[in-house]
Amino acid sequence: MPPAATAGTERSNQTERIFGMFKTMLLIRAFDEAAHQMLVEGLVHGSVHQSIGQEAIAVAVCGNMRRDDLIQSNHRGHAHAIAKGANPTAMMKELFGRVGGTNGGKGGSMHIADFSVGMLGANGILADGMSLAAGAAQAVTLKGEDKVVGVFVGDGSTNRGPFYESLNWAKVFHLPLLVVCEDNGYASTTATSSVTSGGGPAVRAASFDIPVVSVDGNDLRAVDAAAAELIERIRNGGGPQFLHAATYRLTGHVSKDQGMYRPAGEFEQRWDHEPVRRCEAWLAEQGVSPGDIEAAHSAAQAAIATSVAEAKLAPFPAPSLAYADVQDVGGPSCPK
Amino acid sequence: MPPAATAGTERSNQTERIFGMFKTMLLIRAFDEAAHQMLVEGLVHGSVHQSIGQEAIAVAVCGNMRRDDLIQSNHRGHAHAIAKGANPTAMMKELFGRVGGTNGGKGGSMHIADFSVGMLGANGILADGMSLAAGAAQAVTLKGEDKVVGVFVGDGSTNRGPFYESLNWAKVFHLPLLVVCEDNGYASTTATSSVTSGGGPAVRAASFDIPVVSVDGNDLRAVDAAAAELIERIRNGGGPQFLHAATYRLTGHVSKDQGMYRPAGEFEQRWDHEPVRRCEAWLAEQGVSPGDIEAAHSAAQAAIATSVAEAKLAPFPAPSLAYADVQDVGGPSCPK
Amino acid sequence: MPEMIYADAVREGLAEEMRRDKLVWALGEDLSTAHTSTSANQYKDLIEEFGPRRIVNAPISESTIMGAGVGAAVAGTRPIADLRSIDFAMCAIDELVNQAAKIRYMFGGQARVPLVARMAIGTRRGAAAQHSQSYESWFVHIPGLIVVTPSTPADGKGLLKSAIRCDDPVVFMEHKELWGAKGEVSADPEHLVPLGKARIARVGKDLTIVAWSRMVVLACKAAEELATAGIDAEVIDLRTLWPWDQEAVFASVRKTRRLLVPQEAVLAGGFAGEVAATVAEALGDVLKTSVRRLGAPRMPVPYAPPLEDEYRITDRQIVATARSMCR
Amino acid sequence: MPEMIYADAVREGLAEEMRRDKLVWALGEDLSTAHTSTSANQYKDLIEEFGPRRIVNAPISESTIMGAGVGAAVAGTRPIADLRSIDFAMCAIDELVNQAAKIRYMFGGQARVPLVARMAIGTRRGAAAQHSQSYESWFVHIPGLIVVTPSTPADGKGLLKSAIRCDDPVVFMEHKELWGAKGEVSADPEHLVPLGKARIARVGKDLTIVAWSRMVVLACKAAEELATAGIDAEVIDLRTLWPWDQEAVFASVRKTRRLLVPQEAVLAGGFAGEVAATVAEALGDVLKTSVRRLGAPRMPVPYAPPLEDEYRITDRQIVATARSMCR
Ligand SMILES: Cc1ncc(C[n+]2csc(CCOP(=O)(O)OP(=O)(O)O)c2C)c(N)n1
Ligand SMILES: Cc1ncc(C[n+]2csc(CCOP(=O)(O)OP(=O)(O)O)c2C)c(N)n1
Ligand SMILES: [Mg+2]
Ligand SMILES: [Mg+2]
Repeated sequence: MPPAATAGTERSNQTERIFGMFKTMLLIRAFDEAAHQMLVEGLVHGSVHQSIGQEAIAVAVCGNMRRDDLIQSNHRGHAHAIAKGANPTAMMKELFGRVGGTNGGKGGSMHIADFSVGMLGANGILADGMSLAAGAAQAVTLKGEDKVVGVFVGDGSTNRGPFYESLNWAKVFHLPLLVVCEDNGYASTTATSSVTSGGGPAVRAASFDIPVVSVDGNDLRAVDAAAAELIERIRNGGGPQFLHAATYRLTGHVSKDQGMYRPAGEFEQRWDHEPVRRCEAWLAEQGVSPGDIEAAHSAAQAAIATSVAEAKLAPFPAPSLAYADVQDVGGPSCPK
Repeated sequence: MPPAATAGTERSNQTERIFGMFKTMLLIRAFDEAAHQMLVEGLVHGSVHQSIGQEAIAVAVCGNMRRDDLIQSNHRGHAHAIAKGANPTAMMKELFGRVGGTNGGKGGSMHIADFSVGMLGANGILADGMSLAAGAAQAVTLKGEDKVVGVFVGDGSTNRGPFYESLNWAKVFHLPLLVVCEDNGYASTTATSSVTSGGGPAVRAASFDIPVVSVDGNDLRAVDAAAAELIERIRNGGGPQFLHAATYRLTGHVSKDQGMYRPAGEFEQRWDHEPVRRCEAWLAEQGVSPGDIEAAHSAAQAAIATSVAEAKLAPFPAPSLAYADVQDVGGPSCPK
Repeated sequence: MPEMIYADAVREGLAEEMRRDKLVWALGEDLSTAHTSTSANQYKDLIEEFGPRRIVNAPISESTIMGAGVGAAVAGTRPIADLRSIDFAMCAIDELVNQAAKIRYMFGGQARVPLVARMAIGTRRGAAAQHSQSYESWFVHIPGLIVVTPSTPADGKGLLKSAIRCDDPVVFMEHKELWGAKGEVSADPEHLVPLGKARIARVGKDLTIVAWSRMVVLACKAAEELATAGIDAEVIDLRTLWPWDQEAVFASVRKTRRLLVPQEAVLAGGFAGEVAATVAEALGDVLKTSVRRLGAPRMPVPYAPPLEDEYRITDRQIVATARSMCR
Repeated sequence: MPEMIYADAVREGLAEEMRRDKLVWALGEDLSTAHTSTSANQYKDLIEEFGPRRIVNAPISESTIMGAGVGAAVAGTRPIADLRSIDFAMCAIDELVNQAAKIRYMFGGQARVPLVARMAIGTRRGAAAQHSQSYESWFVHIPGLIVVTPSTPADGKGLLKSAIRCDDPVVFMEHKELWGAKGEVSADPEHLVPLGKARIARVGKDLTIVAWSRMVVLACKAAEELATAGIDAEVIDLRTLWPWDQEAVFASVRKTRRLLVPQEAVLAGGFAGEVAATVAEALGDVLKTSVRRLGAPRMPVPYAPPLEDEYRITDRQIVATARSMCR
């Protein structure tokens, strides 16, 4: 979903486009900060995986997709959902487990999904999204549609077998699939390089004869350009493509993790390369005023504050809803 | 296990070495022909996967191993077992399901194993041998041994996820593992090229930074040279190595399969490239007499005829043995 | 009604559904070519009629066969993901349990998964430990899944058609030793066998035998022999293990007041336990004698025929147990 | 005896065995570093003592964690393959079921598989459908496997030590919501809890409650409340589900003549069915009232707390069912 353009006669189209994506990044960051805070306060349950520092990838990839294109997400799915156009308030309600949540309160953070915008769901099992996305792409071809399917996979997850099976599958069946590897250098508490041989996911993907583009995933414009090209190729029948985006996770892995396993200084240093500030600097160079940038920040904060406020007010689902949507035949009946 | 050398003063060591391996090939071929015949006659049960046309790989790889080195086999395991030094009569008894079988009649063809010669078992689940072998190699390092572990994997099986996970694993932990891909162009009834993208297993293995050597797997001397080099590297601490051996299966995939899915003429044409005749021609060039070659053939036939005769005479295991070797605590008790 | 073998009946059922709905398709290993080989002919000639995009010959990638099936189902098609046997399906359990079974629920009903996960069960002569397993009870334990175990060619066809039309994931389990079984099969392409409804395979009054899959054949044989000994057994073919037809079983047990549940799988942890426990809980006071189960000893399937025979439950064992219950 | 939490007790058990036998080692994701994160501290500081070759931080490769564990066990070491939870173990079922469980048998006793396959079970607040599963009953159905479900810190330690010393594969299942539970734990490194022996958690005469894992805690709580209502419940903690201590259960049921089996997992196809069916078969004529089971409704675990509460079996339900059985 291309972000809505802000009116501004003196700015180039490209500046407007990037400014729009910038606003989506801000929304994601505000959402993830709030989600974490609400977890700390006990209003969000289970675990929360933030994308702080990684926003550019989701935004630029989804920003080059149509609303009816499909994406398959992973455990770190808030950014993907917002970038694809999901409503942050419905998402926040889902994290709270409330009525009006994207999944009706049944899924929570790790299963956030919004099929109305082609977001086929976050996923708590690493790399499983690969084969699901390949299958969705196969359905697309079977139905004769021209949709593109995107799948997000973490660097650590690329050491799971389904990653390879699915790459081979996508290439053999020439599927309209964009694989996006968000390489943040860590898999939970483990430095991915310590458990990954050779040149890593990009080299391995290339061995399946899948075209690979590697980018600085914290450079919004670079990801945008690469995603635009790869999605165009796919839409034109070019078969599966692979985008390898280097990035860094500026928070702990999950929930209240403090990330103590990282070398001293790494964390602080990486803040200098994060996508929001870098994009902000570029926008300023293009003549976007400090006031406009400040307004974008405030708007994102305000939007998410509203989401949180609404989520707090929303009721919990009726217990009887627990028994719904298991299966048509043979589902459990509500005891009451 | 290096094959026993035949006395013969006028022949070079190399000729003797190859002649020895040739005899092992003949033994394997005679075994597999007999196994199939006995299946047709109803004396062998279930399914039998022959290695006819592929003998050179098993023989040359195992011929470069020590008896205490370990191999992990797959569903097509007779050749591996015989090459590693298993007793064909005990193997034939196993195929008959009789007392004195390598596995006591419990396993049959697809689970043939002989731990006394480091043959850790055939395996009915494709590619599972990869991780088992990696684990065995890890045990070897943990125990401070200098053994090499070999694993045989078919071309079709390399599209399973565990193949990749295990390659990464072996490289990350720098394990003494030789992966041998027996690429016979087919996976059951399917031409592997129709379901495999890119350059196939060798290219993919290389993407994990594992050294790869590709050979004509029907050329015994070529496989011998490659295996010698790779095993030497491993023994010297070089970490995992990959041997890609092109070959062709001159029979159906399993049991009574006639291989009708192959293009007309392919089958006949490939008989001209099979390893036994090629090796025979080379031996003749080296001055091995037709009589000696004929004698080798007869010896192999006679040995296997004896194996079959003994297997026919061996009794079935007592039914109560079905209840043995499940588990020490909580195993089933024999009803009698 | 025409007579045909089980493998032909299920193939006909699949072909009919593929003709009816062009979003029905199948994926699995060796689907296009297996008919020239040694397999069960479930897909013979279908690729000629439907082409390689609907009869998809897959790489050896069980996880992805199942996972792509799930993704394609979510995206609006009706795939039959054929794992060929439960033994190989072990390589795709995650995709079935963590994805197929949960997607509708955890996404709050936004998505449906009209997937048929096809995987044959059963001991086949000499197939040994890794090619003879029966784990139907596992999937009864997984919310979101429907579990189907047809015992006749007619049910094979009629239930496969219902499974394909079902909007939820169905685990469809043929029995390897039934593919050659003969029976009458309806030629009407709209003849469906409903999910969750048992079939009374034999009416009787002294004892209820509840069975499924190939065990139905043995139970019926046992019942004939019991009849010669003056014991009139009722045989219920459950057909579907989830949902299972408690109503039919309860009605029968209320009548006969005796229940025997023989299964092919290992007894411990098998589905017979679920049936026996449910009946013991609900009708404990009705029973004239304790519920009884039969099942394989808790051991892998051995290879040598006389050892394999120790694993197999036989009609003779059913007869003996039934007689002891009716004494 | 010192008091400690469950996570510390199992860590101490592992460390003791690793000191005792240098062929004992562990492999799994985030083993070396998890202690600075949010996990259960089962491996805290062990890498410092034993080094990275014995506390192996694995890539995200569940199949290979299990498969390498099997291979390394066959080759003479004693690995603990930690899948971290049963949910992720779904990705390694094949290696457990088709390899670990069968190798000794199908190779005719030539090999042994002294592997501990560690995988936590249980609902954890807000963890939802893919991180809250309990499939202990599956492995009871798999010949070759031993299944262990400790409910206390002492048993966690004592049973892990027995599992490590066992020459057959053991599926070792901690409960995610027990890792913080406190209890007295023996400091004697030779104190082992035997596999297959139940523990009478509470002596009683009116009713037998058979439980395992976290359900033992709830059953004991329920028993205290039942006592105030004049019902004297006996609580049996099975500890090991295969082999399970039929002798202890039968002896108790012969005394109380009533059996209730509450489990956390989904009722249908769960292990409670095995216990209930076995007792109903063997002691049907002894029972004063029908056997009873409790288990979760057949639905994935929902996320929102009030929905999750519908899934969870509570001590109140145990009390209510027990009371209805003793009326
Ligand atoms: C199959 C599976 N194994 C393990 C886990 C536990 N886990 C959740 S996130 C994670 C790390 C993932 O790392 P990566 O793929 O790099 O993604 P990132 O978290 O860095 O975005 C792990 C091990 C899981 N959810 N699923
Ligand atoms: C996991 C798994 N999937 C499917 C099968 C069925 N199967 C047995 S052999 C075979 C073909 C194997 O092809 P390849 O790996 O090339 O070995 P080859 O038979 O050619 O030696 C198949 C599909 C199996 N045994 N295990
Ligand atoms: Mg990462
Ligand atoms: Mg092949």
